[in-house]
Amino acid sequence: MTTKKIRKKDIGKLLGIWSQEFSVIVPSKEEGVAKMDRWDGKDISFLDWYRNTVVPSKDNFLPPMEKMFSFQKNRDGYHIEVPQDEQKQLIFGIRPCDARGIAIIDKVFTDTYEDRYYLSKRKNTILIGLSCTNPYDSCFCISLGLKPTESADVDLMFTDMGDEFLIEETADKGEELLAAASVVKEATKADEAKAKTVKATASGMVMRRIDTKDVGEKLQARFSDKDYWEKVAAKCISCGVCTFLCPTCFCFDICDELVKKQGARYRGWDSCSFRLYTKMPMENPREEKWQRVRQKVCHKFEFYPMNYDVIACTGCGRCIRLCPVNWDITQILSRLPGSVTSQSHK
Amino acid sequence: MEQVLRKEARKLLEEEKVDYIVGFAPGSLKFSTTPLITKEKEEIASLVINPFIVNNLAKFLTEVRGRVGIVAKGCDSRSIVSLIQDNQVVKEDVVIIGVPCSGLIDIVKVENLVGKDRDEIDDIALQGEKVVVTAGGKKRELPTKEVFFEHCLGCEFPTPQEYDTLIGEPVAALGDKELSRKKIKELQDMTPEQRWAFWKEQFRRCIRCYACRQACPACFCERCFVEESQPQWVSSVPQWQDNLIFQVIRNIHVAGRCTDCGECERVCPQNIPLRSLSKKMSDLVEEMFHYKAGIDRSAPALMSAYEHAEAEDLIR
Amino acid sequence: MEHKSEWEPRILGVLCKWCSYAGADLAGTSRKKYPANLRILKVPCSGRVDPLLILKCLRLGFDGVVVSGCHPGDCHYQTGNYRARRRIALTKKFLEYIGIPEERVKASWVSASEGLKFAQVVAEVAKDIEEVGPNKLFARDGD
Amino acid sequence: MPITDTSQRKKFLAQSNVYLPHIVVVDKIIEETPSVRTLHFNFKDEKLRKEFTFESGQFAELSIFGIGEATFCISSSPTRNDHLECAINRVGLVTNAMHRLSVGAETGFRGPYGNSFPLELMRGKNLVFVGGGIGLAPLRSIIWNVLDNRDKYGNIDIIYGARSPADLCFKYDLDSWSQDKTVNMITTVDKGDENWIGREGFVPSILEQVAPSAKNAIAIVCGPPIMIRRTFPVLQKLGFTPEQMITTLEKRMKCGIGKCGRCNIGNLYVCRDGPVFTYAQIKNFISDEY
Repeated sequence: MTTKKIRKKDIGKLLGIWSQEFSVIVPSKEEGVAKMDRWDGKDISFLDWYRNTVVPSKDNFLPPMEKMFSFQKNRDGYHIEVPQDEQKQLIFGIRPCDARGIAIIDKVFTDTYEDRYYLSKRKNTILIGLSCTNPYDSCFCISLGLKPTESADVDLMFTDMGDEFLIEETADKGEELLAAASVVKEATKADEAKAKTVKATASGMVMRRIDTKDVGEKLQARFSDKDYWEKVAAKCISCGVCTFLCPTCFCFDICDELVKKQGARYRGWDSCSFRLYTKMPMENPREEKWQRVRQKVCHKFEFYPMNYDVIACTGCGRCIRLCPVNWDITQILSRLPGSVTSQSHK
Repeated sequence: MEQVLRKEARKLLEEEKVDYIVGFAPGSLKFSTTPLITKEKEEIASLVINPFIVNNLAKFLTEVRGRVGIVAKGCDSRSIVSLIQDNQVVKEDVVIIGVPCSGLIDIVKVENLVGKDRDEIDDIALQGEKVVVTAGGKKRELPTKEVFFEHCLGCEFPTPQEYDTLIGEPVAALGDKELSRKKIKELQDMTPEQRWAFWKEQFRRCIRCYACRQACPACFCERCFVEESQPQWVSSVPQWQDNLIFQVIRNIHVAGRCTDCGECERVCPQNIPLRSLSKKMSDLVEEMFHYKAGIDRSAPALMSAYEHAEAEDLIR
Repeated sequence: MEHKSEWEPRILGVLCKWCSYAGADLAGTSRKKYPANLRILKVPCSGRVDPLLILKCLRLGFDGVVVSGCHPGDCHYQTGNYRARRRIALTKKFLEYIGIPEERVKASWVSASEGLKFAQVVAEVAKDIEEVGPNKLFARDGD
Repeated sequence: MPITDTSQRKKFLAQSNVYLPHIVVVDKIIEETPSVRTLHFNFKDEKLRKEFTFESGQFAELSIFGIGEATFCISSSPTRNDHLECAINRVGLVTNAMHRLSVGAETGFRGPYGNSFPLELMRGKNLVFVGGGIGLAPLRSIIWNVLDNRDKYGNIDIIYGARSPADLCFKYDLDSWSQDKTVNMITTVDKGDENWIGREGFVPSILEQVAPSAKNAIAIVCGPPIMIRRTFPVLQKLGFTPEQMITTLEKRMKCGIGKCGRCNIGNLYVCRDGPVFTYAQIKNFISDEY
């Protein structure tokens, strides 16, 4: 793997070069909410304040709402039109946990049937990672085999070394991206060593842990223990925060709309926390709150690994940080009989 | 205070006056608390009272089966009364452990003022009218008016009006109505077009996670109108038009029930200023019908009553 | 305004079947003139009118909604219109605060014998709505 | 348990976009019960009309444009493929709209999705079909499939029940199966009316009375969840092993292709891994989540 470097103040220039080919997306703030948004062509102040976004970058591929097609009825019947979506985009600053989240949901959207809406955006997007050098106290990525500086799921990885970034070219695409940029220099051995220290420090800052060993088996053993799940679910208020803001949650709903003879089919995020999610006219298999909480936990830590060999959690900590009632997955898992968990927080 | 509370809660469980205690325990994040819903006497020791007891626990009354001893701040106690008025909760099943509350600290305001996130702050201490924040080795004193939630600033009933036991002494209201309605005032000074544009932009950001509805004790419907499919009033995907209708109707539904606990706005992950809707609604209710939510549990609910002469100027 | 020439306001009248609906009928049979673009929704009582209905109709593109029921004291179900009054008055005020011009949502009391009043109310509503123009509140804008 | 070749499943996708429906035209409507009607329909596109194939047990997403999509099993048999049939129980938004359709109406169709009944496994075996209410719809497809190749299978028992005589679906099929000497057809209702001369009683108890032998047999069960839950213990009592019991499940679905998330039972998705399952596959979850 080759490494390069760039001065922090030149980031704007690099983004400028990329904007010629891509729609460049960077961390930004709207009404105090950190999100990934179209770069305005100037502002790189996010380098100072950015830790992570509220909504993970999955929304660039699976937006909260998207039009699947529009339809119209003419004299000779229905006609369907699919919106074209071929814009090339480049996301700068995605954190390793969110990049891993995308890699995890890729599996669903390519399984058996390709999901064109997701994959067309996915294939047209370059992911440029930014090492997480100031993880939150709610982060536990280390437990999921991920480092806050992991470069496996991005095309280029940037690591903050103070006045400069070290750039790792992790994919062929990455190399091409830097070819034309004169602001990018070769990194030295000393730079690499410096970055290594930064990375080690970052990993050391992730304090929270979960015990993932045999977690699937442990959950399976608990599956029918209603008392256990009722206790676990007691304070949950069944909102969609933890699922909507989870980098590995992908559930969606499909809904038609017809206003003034203009019809369209949309899809939008859905959540297993909602009672309606599984409701059928005569029956609801997950009517009770504890059943829905169980589904959420088991899906991530038991079922998803059974289907796709990976735990559907990246330890980003959003579900802890943003939960209205501070429902904490790390506490839940640590209470599973047989779990060893060291937590260092208040 | 906490000791008195724990003793009281333990007694309620031991004397089998209640099946559950609903209160606050320390959260797993700095400067946070989490609802504690328990039958276990051993867990009573973790009950806390501090300026971070943000949740409106009345929410849990409609779902916990059995008699409940519930820790209630001023706004929570009003929500409980409102639930009793609506026949959602039976008074005999509830023991209200009143906790006078002189205001809660909005951690987001602190974060913005000191330029650090919650986990980067070392200490936050409430000292009289000041909040002392220690971060990065530096101490900063902030007036409570700058760090309390806006709904706390304008709170009229910081001490529960309805309680079975009161922990500690009643406290005085901050009563800064103006500061508490700053955003509403700004909106009212706009033209209707500007206001519409404002809300349209706000609801464009809504992702319909329903945290606002789920956190709200006044939202106790078994099935919310947004979940109706025949007819389907609003789309299930977050189009701004439907997001806006959802929120407007939600506010009309909780009119006369909203006690300005501010939870809807606090829990919104997209920072939509929802209290500027709910507070305006309670102001309208008071102005037009001289009604305050959750004050008198024997009074009929706002929408199930009427006066012969009211709002006559609005309808020809 | 330019749009006035080709555009005529589309209005929904939500009418109580005991009074205002009959009033509308009377207006028709006695050939009182009122705007033709009024669609009528008959309801059993003004007390049945859900604010959601008003918003949904605006969402679907109606330029205005007028709710009409029996005069206070005359409700077929004794108190339905008193309850309606609370709800509709509050809704009107709240919608105004959101930024929906008050011209778009109107309420009136029209008895079965007030054909003329009905025609006047609708004409006034139509005139007010013409002032504020077509309802583009919920229009899709490239979302 | 053989699952349909997945490449086969992808064959009829519209322009490589799984979510785009084909247009089908309703050409006949049969009112089965006060709340159930069967739509006979065919593709508007000539080519699809000729080439479309599916297997018994598979399902499709039908849509009414502007209202939405819902999941239906294909209730006709692939051995009689001049048109497709779906039985529609009027329960929700989409199904109500489907009950307002008339002949000639256009609707959307995506599919076929899911796996199918294991014909290979069933060959040469005695077959016991247990159905309740509209649960006969998927069974009907496989029953006709089997009857059209009668010599490949052993004894056939069909035990079918509904709440009342008026709720019996596919009465024309029930008649023709009763008249078929190679089929043991048993019809029951929970509660009969004054004209009812047949059996009365819940399906599981009638099954216990009829007591088909488990030897060299396969039982295929479909009906309301409560019936399915109560039928399995009876079959076990009769000596059926979990591998010999097959069911087809219904869950709320949106995508039909294993993405939208809601139809899982444990790690299995009813749309992707089913809807046909052996009891062995789902027995760990069935009492809890189904």
